[in-house]
Amino acid sequence: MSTTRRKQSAKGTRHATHQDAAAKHHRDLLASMLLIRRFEERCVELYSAAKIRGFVHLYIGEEAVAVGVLQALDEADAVVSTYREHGHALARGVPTDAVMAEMYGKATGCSHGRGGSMHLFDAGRRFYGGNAIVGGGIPLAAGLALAEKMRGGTGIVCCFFGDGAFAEGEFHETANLATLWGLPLLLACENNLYAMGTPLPVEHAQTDLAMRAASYGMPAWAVDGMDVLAVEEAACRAVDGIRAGHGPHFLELRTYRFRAHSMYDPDRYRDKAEIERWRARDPLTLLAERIRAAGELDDASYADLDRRAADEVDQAVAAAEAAPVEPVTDLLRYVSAAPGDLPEARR
Amino acid sequence: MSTTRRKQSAKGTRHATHQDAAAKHHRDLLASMLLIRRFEERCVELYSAAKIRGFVHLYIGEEAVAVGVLQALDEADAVVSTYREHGHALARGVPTDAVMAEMYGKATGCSHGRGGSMHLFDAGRRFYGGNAIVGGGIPLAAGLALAEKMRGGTGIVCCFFGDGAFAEGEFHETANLATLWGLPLLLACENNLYAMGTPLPVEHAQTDLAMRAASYGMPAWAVDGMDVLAVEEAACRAVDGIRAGHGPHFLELRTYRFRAHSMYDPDRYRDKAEIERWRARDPLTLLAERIRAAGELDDASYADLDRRAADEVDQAVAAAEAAPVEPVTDLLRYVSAAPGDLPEARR
Amino acid sequence: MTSVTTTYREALREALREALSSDDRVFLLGEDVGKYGGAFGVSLGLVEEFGPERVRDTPLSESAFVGAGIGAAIAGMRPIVEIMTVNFSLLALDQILNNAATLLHMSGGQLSVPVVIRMTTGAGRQLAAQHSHSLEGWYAHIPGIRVLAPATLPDARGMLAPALADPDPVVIFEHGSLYNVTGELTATDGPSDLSSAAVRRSGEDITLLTYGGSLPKALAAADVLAAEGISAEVVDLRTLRPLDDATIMASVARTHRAVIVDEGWRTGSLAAEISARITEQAFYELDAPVRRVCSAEVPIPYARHLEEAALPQADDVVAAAREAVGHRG
Amino acid sequence: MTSVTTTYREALREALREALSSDDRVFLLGEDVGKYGGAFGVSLGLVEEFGPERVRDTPLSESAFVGAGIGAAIAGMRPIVEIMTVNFSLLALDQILNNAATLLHMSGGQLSVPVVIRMTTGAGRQLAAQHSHSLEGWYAHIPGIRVLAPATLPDARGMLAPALADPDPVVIFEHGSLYNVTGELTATDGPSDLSSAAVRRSGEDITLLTYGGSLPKALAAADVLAAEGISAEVVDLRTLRPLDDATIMASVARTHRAVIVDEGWRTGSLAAEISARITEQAFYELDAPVRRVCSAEVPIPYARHLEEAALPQADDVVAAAREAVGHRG
Ligand SMILES: Cc1ncc(C[n+]2csc(CCOP(=O)(O)OP(=O)(O)O)c2C)c(N)n1
Ligand SMILES: Cc1ncc(C[n+]2csc(CCOP(=O)(O)OP(=O)(O)O)c2C)c(N)n1
Ligand SMILES: [Mg+2]
Ligand SMILES: [Mg+2]
Repeated sequence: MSTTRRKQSAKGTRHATHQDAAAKHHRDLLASMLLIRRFEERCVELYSAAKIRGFVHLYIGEEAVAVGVLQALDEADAVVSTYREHGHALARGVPTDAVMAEMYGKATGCSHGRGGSMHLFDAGRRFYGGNAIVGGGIPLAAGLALAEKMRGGTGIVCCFFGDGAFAEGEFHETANLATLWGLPLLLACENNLYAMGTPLPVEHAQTDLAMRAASYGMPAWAVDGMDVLAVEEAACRAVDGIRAGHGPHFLELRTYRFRAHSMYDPDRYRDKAEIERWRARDPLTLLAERIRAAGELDDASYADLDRRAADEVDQAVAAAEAAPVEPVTDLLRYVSAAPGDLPEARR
Repeated sequence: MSTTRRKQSAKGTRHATHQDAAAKHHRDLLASMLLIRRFEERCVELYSAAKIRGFVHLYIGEEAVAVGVLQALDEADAVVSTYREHGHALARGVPTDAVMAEMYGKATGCSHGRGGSMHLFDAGRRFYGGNAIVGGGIPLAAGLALAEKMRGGTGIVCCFFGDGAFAEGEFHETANLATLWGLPLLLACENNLYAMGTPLPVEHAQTDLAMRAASYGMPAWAVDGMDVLAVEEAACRAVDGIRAGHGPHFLELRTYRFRAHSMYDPDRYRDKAEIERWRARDPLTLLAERIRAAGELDDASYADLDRRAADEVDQAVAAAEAAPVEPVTDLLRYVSAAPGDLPEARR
Repeated sequence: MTSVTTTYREALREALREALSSDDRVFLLGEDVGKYGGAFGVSLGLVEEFGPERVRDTPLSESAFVGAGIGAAIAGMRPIVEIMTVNFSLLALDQILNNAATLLHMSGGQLSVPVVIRMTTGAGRQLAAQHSHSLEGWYAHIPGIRVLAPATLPDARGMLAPALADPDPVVIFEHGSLYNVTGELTATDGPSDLSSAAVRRSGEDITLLTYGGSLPKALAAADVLAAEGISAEVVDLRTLRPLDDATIMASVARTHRAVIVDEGWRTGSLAAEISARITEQAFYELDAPVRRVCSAEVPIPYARHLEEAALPQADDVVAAAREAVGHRG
Repeated sequence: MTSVTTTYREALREALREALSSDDRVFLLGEDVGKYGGAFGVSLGLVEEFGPERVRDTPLSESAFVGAGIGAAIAGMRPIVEIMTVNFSLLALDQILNNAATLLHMSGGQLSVPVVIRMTTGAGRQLAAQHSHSLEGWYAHIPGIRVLAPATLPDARGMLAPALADPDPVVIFEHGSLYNVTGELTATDGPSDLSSAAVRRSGEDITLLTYGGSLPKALAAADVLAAEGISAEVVDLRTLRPLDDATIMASVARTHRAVIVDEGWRTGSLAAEISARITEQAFYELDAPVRRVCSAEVPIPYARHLEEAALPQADDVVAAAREAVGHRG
């Protein structure tokens, strides 16, 4: 929900109600982050048990980014993501069952088991994947935004990508094109300080990414990506600017992944002390402590939220276990669109 | 010759000699620009006569850029160019005969007739083409510079490219990489305000290209590309910085092509008045008037320089006309390096 | 029946004009497609008619604007992306293969990508090694896309509408040497059938299989052969992916001999695929080994005599056909 | 003769180590080749040994760092560029085709480009559609480059040195499923011969032609066939460009039947080229049509059962071989 609309919805409500609403909103944010955390912790177990295969990139530590940014979006907006996208998908509302089933490669998965961890899709929720070519989703997002603009809609497109992706030519070409054409595009750069094993100063001559982005002529700023409220606030401000017709905006979300790059990565390149320093700023703890101090959360309600998250993941696992796989005879399905496979009107 | 070395060579000379040397230097610059101008004017005629074919991109109007920039380079430095490179090649000292023969597709051409106008090469003079993929030479130039750096040499690499090329991902990737690695690279951006028919503000969200380049963290500035002395001065300053180990430098050379993009282009997209305004700042006239005012040039010496240029072109045409073509039986030569085809030591 | 004399270029332009007129979702984007009229003049005048939003000049950023076309298609638009030449398309190939061709499957059927990508291909104008490749065969290797090569005016005019109607990505190759070809178009020249190859000349002794810029050469060769008493059938493949095996095999089954003419470099050419398919599907029909007439395996040189020597010529086709007929004749 | 048990990965690493040790001009560059050890661990430990200048991490900029490798090669260095997977190599394909492969010819023989580009290829590890392609056939289409596919430990160890000695660009494909393969290397396993295919198993009834990650499948199929009394010869192509026609044709001339096993998508595959060549060079030796066992024409799906169904398997090879032998047997 954008700042404007949040303000509007608050208008005319009594103070107490407003406070209640805020408290509920904070708990919702926490719940959303908890769901991602528990989901991925389970993924680690399932990977060890060989239930999930392929490349799996965990978002643990970065949950405030997905949850905070996606607060600013409406249903009609679109999202383009990366291979590290469980958090984006879940925060966007892709059902946990469908995401887990996809990890299992099942027919009930959000990509019918054809995508796996790196390729989650949900066209109904305008969640356009799941792109495992670093930087490859950025031009695509500009195209979605161009369609929006040409149709005169008010929708925007949010594109997530990493600090590593910033070095790809696709970022540069799209940043220029989107600014030039005034596209309704939020460039959400998740700066977790590493591209695989390569630290930021080995990737970029100029490590102030927001400053670099601003040089294209678009509003750009950095935000503490461990603080979900700060992220939400920044995203709402950016989205307001985009909806007001001021073209693309760039957010540098300063964050950190607590785990290795992927399940294959022994994480030889990072300092344990560095990891510990960041863990001390765990976005879940940060929010929980803050709202606990404000009296919006107590042990019981936290335990309740946590249990719900765990239950949702349990159910998703159980459903995924029980789900069928796509028949092998359908291997060639979805290579070309068969008339029956596509929804009647795709807008 | 870099500023430093120019100062040194001037040291200890008497004032008069120094003045003579400066006057001679100015006349040399004029001669070099005249040669390019006359060469290309002849190319227009030869194209109409179907002696030259393919795509031909004229440099007329931009001569001060090639001549000024290349003054700053030594023999040991390397040059990477574009498809609009007659000026670069001639200013680098590639023999006029060899360039003209190449236009004719003759065996005596600087690329044995295999390259044509867009692909002039002269390995001995470290002139590395002649790249007709817009932006395609930029990564290559970084590689040449990397080799220089890894070998601990003092050589630098000068890469020419256009304002249009600045939008390609290759520019961005290379600008970052070269700055990050501190490569001895001069990025010489010929901003002639158009990429084919597309004016600068339709190509770039931020049209201040030097400012954009500076955002990578490299020294970058703009210079009047119609004033050969200003270009030379700027290039020497940049090259001094590069040789001093300060990494890549970017020059935005503000210039204009007086002719259409290529021989195929009817030039429908530019305003006649705009062209006239720029023609009034013809780099040849600008220099000639200036040194005439300083008493370094008179009608006779100008006529002499001009005649020499015309003679050199005449001779080149005559030689090209008379030259043989490569035998068709050699069609497959130079696809893979045959032992006999490569010079013994290619370093 | 009214017919007009026009060119291949104008036929392409007319198709663009109709597409832009008849469907709001259609727009054209690419380098210099506006006032400049496109590198080869195909879209000349369209920006004046449809405005700069729908005939949209892009910066020199092949990966970004092709990707943007793909994204806009996913969102329900019908973009036509022009890439100046197939050489430059390599800069956008990641977007075409890893996104356009792949998203439908990777999403389990949720996203279709109705984008049309047009580009110039081929040699013959002394443009040298970075402007003269024929990489149609590479594109024909990619599952999930359709690849077209209009060789005639009716196809130049008639392929765009069905391409836009296709829910999947379509790549259209326009051979640079065809733009100035003149011919007749009649009112009945409607949409082309994208599923079938076309027999351009019937014959009995040998089948010449070809497409795009090589069709005129194959037809010229057929004339020469006819004078020698060899009756050559000329099949224009038209759709390079999926290939119309039925038409190919039916012709070979009648003539028992085939020569494939393809401007791509020989090794790994589309011609190789066709040869392999004939082996697989019509082996026992063959009276002689299938022959290929392709480009020499060399970056196309500038000098005219070398370029001509590098490309398949009518004479080469004639020679290959003679050999095939002579063999166990 | 001393022999060590090692892996394909370690054999590749040993080759890198030797190259770096023996020639100052050699350096390795690519994403995460340093401390991370390369996406698949091939260069692990080398940065500690040779330093970050010679084992050089690059930003995520495939076009720029591949282009930089090409430029450094022109200047006389001997760069080894690692691209993480063939899918990502599309981002650098313009540099490879339009520069690396073309500069020698376009410059009339003045510039040679002694660069080596290594990349991982292939499927089989459930990495889905953007990490699993096999595009070796595309590279084998490009004049001016050499294409290698080490399938065995001796070749993993022995191909790099001659590749570096080649004055032209060399592309080396390492199949992802081979890295963990263990085997023996002996001291006598020297440099590989880059000009010849290798007969990995002799046989009389049919020739199985394959390379890279499909070699183990072809050998497994040969075992099954042997048990059925069908003696299959297995030829490992090793060098995909230029192909060693002599070895291929000699084998087919003896067995009179051939099956090609290639993980590329069937249409336009390297297998098609080989089939076409056999037709052209050994048509009258064939007792049955040449068959191809390739990947299904689908972006490789994630789910294990679908991925397995998409890829060529030993069973498919056995079935194709049986058919070929049964035919006019
Ligand atoms: C074009 C491309 N190059 C390389 C890779 C391999 N790769 C996958 S993730 C990754 C690091 C990306 O870093 P960043 O953009 O910072 O995102 P993060 O993983 O940190 O979220 C790399 C190099 C790839 N998938 N695509
Ligand atoms: C990758 C690529 N895209 C498009 C072209 C076609 N093209 C040739 S020159 C040119 C304009 C380049 O403009 P700029 O870089 O400003 O150089 P200028 O021609 O003005 O010197 C274009 C679009 C090309 N050669 N390569
Ligand atoms: Mg990162
Ligand atoms: Mg320009």
